[in-house]
Amino acid sequence: MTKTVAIIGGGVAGLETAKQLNSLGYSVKLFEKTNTLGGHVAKWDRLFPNKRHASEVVSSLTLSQGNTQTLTETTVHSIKRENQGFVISANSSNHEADAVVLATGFELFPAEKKEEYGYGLFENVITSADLEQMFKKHGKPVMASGHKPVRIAFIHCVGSRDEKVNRPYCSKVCCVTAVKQAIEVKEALPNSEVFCFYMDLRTFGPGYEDLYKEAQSKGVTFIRGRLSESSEIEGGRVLIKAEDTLASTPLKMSVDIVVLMVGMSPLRSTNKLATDLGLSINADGFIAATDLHTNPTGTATNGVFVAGACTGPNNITDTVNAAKATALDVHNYLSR
Amino acid sequence: MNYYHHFVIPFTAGLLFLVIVVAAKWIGWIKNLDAEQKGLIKRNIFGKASLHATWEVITESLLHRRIFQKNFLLGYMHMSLAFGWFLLIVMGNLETRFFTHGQMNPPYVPIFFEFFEHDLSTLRYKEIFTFVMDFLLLFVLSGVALAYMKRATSKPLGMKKATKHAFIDKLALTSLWLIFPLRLAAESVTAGLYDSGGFFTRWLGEAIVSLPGADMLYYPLWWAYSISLGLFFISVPFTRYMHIPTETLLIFLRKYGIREKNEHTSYTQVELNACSRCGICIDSCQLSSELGISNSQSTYFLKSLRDKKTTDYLTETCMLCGRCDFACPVGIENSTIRLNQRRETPASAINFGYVPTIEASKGKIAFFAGCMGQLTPSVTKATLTLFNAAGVEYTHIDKDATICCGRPLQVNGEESAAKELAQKNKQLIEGTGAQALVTTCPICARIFAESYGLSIPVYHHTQFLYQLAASGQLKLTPTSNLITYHDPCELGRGLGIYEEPRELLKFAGNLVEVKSSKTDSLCCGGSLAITSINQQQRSQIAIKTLESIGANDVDFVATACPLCKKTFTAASDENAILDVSEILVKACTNSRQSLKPEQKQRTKETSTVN
Amino acid sequence: MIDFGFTPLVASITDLDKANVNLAKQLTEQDPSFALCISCGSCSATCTAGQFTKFSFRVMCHQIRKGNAKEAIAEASKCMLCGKCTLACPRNVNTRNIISLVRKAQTTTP
Amino acid sequence: MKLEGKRKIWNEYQKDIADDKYFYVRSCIRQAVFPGSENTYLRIMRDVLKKDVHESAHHTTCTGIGYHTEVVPFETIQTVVARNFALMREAGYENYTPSCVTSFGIYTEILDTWHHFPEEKKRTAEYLKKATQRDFQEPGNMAHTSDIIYKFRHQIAEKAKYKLVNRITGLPLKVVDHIGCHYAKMFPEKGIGGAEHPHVLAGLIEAFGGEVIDYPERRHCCGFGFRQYFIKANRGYSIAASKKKFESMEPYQPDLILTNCPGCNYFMDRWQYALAEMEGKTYDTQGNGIPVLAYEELAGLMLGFDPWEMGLQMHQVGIETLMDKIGIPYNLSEKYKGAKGEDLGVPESPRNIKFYK
Repeated sequence: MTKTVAIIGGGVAGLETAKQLNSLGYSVKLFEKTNTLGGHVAKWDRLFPNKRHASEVVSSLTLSQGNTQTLTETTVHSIKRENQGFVISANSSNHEADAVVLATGFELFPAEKKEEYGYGLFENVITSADLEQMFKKHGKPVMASGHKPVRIAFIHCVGSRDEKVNRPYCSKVCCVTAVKQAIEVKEALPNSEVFCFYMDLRTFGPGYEDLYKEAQSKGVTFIRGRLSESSEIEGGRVLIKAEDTLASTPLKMSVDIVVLMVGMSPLRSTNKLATDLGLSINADGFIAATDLHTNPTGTATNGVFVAGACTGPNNITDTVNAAKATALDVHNYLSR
Repeated sequence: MNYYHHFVIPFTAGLLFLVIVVAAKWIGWIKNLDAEQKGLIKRNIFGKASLHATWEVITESLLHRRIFQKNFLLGYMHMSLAFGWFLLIVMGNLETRFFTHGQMNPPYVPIFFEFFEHDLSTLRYKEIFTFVMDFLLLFVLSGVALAYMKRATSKPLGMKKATKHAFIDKLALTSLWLIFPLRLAAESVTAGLYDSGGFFTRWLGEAIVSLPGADMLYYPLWWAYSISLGLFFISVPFTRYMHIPTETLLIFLRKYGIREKNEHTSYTQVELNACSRCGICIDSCQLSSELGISNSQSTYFLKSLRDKKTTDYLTETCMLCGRCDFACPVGIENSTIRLNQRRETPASAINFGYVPTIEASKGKIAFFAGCMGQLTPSVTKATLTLFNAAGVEYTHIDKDATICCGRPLQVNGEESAAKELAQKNKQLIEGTGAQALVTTCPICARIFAESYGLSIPVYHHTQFLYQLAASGQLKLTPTSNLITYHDPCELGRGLGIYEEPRELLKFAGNLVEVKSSKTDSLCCGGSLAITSINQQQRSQIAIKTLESIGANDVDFVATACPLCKKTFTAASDENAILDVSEILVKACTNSRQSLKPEQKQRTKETSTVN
Repeated sequence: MIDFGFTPLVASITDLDKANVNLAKQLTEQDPSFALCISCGSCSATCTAGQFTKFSFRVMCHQIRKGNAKEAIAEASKCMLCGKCTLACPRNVNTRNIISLVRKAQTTTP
Repeated sequence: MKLEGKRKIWNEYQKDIADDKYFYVRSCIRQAVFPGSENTYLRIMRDVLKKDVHESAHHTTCTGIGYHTEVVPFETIQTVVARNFALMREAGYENYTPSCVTSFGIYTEILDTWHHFPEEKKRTAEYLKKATQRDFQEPGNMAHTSDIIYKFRHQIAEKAKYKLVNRITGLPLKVVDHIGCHYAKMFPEKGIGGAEHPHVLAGLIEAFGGEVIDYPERRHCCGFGFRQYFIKANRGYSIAASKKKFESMEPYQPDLILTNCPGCNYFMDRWQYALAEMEGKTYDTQGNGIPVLAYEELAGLMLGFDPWEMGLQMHQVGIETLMDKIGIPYNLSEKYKGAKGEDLGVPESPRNIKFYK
């Protein structure tokens, strides 16, 4: 009899795991709480480092699903161990599975928690996700008034490396995202002035440093200092304050749009699913894998696996790699 | 009749010593009060204040009303010891007077009356006297028994932590604890041997003397009783028991209107000596209950100051939240004394010569957001939205540049540095020609009100908004939100503002009252008055405080201080922490229409919106 | 000694072999958060005193670590203790405490 | 220090040095400050090594000082240099050997310029022709005189009377080298051993049996940047540079500082005196200062030349301590006598640094 695998989460991690398990001959049920597949990536316009359209990645993943049974708008309430398998209750119906993969991903840091940055308060303070929406809709950033922005500031590390909001970890992808978005702004609005306020630029992946150089050559100004406060001024513009730490002087400037590079936060709702299954949560609030080095996809509970950003901030490449590894581990488990 | 026996010497000598020392101390303290304080005594000593003071001496020094309020058993223990002993002395004196027909007797006679007189048949109301005297002795002994128990475990008496005492204190304590059991033993043996005494001493005495050789105990017991009394009296000036005579003086001085000033005075000495070291302040202190710092509380600090052995650690390890001031059964101004001690050793060479003079545009109401306000733009925005809705003509005086109000320096003992900043801000405020000053920050509000000497009234924004709401200028429609309110220390215990924010919240939603509120409210942990605790510790305190106000059972946690808001937000991801003004905006019916003009108005800094 | 009309310039180089980093060590012991600064500049940017003068908490700490305690101590006198930096610091450095400790070092160091 | 690593570098930076028939060009500063030292060089070359060294009475300064202080324009200095080259060819020589490191740098720089910008060379030839009616050719080989001594170091050492060894302990003396900045820093491939680990003086020290001391500020300038020293307001900067070197070498307690540049020889010597007088500090343990010698002075001393004949009394820091350690006899009463035994007068004694008279 064909064994069934339940995958919770229809983002990149879930889709890739489903695809692999499908091709290995398993019956796969993919649970997605929203009405679309692709997770956060589906809401993104273009991707670093090659500015490829995010929709390409999402459609390539969704089109290769084969016999995967996709359940969208289906929220998983609980997962219980029963006999040798699991019972997943979602939208008031129960599903049985022989193994479970948590691919629940993350949530974007709620930027309003950083009150002094003015998100949700000042109309031209937006997040990196909001900017992607603007790129999708208009192909360029637009002020709340509809005007064309002339000066745009990207603020790195919003909800990352900040103990004041209980996010002490680095979200890994925001630096290079900011660099990518800064380039896109310069490309869409060549006369605009773009500034990146960073603490440390962490461009560790293939092509990332090239992107950084490209941003510099396109005239993006990098200022080493963390934003400390902001206020709204005439015309809904925003006055921001930071220290130019390389010059050791405080710096203030007014900009038309402030883009907050929101980090990846653990999804508290799915962490409950995990803890109910006996999984542990690490110090940063993400699901802890069995062994960080040798078993990054396994968990303390037999038959339950993790994939992707539910274990911590990750980019698409690493998430896809993790998903493939998870699929293999599930296969080994089910054919033991 | 001539009553005398050598064993009375320890008691009499001890009593004489005590009276002389206490008298000398009182005279010294009163003599060293400053002219203003002496003036208060002269003005009030022959007035109602003295009567009030007497009444308070009875209710507090004897009956221990405040301790009763804290815990019944603890109150009973103190009351039985103090009031019981007092009555024993009074009744003993009456008994002796009656018996000797009004003769003046040496002070030891009523104390040792059972020794001197075995045949009380000529005493009028003999039955009543002997009964009452035995009853009172038992009453006192019940208190002593509770005191024994408290040493063993203080929990049932409502105290988690008892004060740790020095050796001399323990010696005094031992002699005090021995006094009444020895009196009981001496009187009982006497009663047994001579068929005298009351219902209890006679019964006990007969039981004792039926034992062989018990009559040998007669003299030794009376000697021991006298010695324990004498020892106790001699130890009083050197121990915490000095609080017994000092508290009486303190009550009178306080009723005459004398308070701590902004430096130590002779009155401080009275307060220091009036501390009974009961340790109630330890339990009220969150440093102890949340962080396990249980060696810096007021009881320890005051003792160290009394012994002139205080340390930076004791002076500085305090949030100055003021909880212990309100919990103290003696009503000692702990926080003020601690602050004054900080003022004794300011850091050298703080220099604000670089601060320029700032000017702001003119306006009827000067609005000051303060330093913290720049990190809580939503509070400023909400307050100004409400001002606009109510048509307040204001000028936002620290919009572009802020000078700190000086309160954070003040609470760290940097008085002259704080004054320097105050001077600059005063110029700024007075330069606007405003009729009132409104600030969203209780920290600023406190120093504005207490130390600036401004000619215009100072309002915390909750006070000012309350006036607007009460007069109908600000139209509020309650929402169905459940709200709990956290009293900021500087606003509540500091400035005594408890009601206005609550009334405002009632206009805006359903206010849930909690147990630890108002004078008993907990500190958020963000206190600027302590620097040595770290952010994790502050968060630990904040989480407990949120718990105490039932944060998880409501829609919003309201506070009225930007620092409290920040501290709570950093500590908890789960709760929605809002300033009172932010909650009001949600309920304000005339703010929505005025949103547009408000935006225009902000560009002009100062203006009117109708 | 002869005055030739010039004297050897004092090198502006940081010489960590000769630097007196005792204050840095002492501060780290008294408040371990002293070691946690990542020089992001949040404190200096939000600093009330920093609006009017060159005072920077971050730079002060840095100077102490490099052994320039004297300059740093002089700088500490400009702080208003308002506490904004404590709220802004992403690493939970106990800034006000460190200022207080530096000021104390000022009164105790000969 | 890994010697194999150093040797590898030395091998990478070797250059061709002519065997004989040298055209000798003097140094302004060496002539003025240590006049005996160039004579010593010529004695070694001619009398000891039996080489043909020609010197033209018509040769001039390279004008490097003027060039570096922006008094002499580039065109001028090129023409002056070309004239000296012309004199060499006219005398029938092609191996150019300047005594000065600054000059060596100037010649190297100009030859390099001409290589990359032939039009400059053409223009210079025109100027030279116009001004002097002379034609010139580039040298066939160019080497600094310290390169020449380096080349023959083993031959000299063979003939030497003394070694760089402590007479009493038998241990090698500790010597620090200081290479002039313009020797190899601008064109590392033109210096023996390159710019980082030059071998030109180290090889000499080794040949005489001394121990080469590497100290951290080995590469640092002596402070004789022309603009620094010539302007009094900048002299604090100049002396600070030397001080930094002295502080850096002090822990090794060197017995000798060996230089190849006339300016460096001068500054490493004189600033020790100045620092002693300003700050009361010498960088040895005896209050004597560390003796400073140029390569040719050292070679002469090792060969047994009379120190006063070589003009070593012109050194501010006494060489006597070094001679005592090696066991070189000297007669103090002859120190301030002229060649004919006439009394030259004894200089005023410094206060804070030992003075032998």
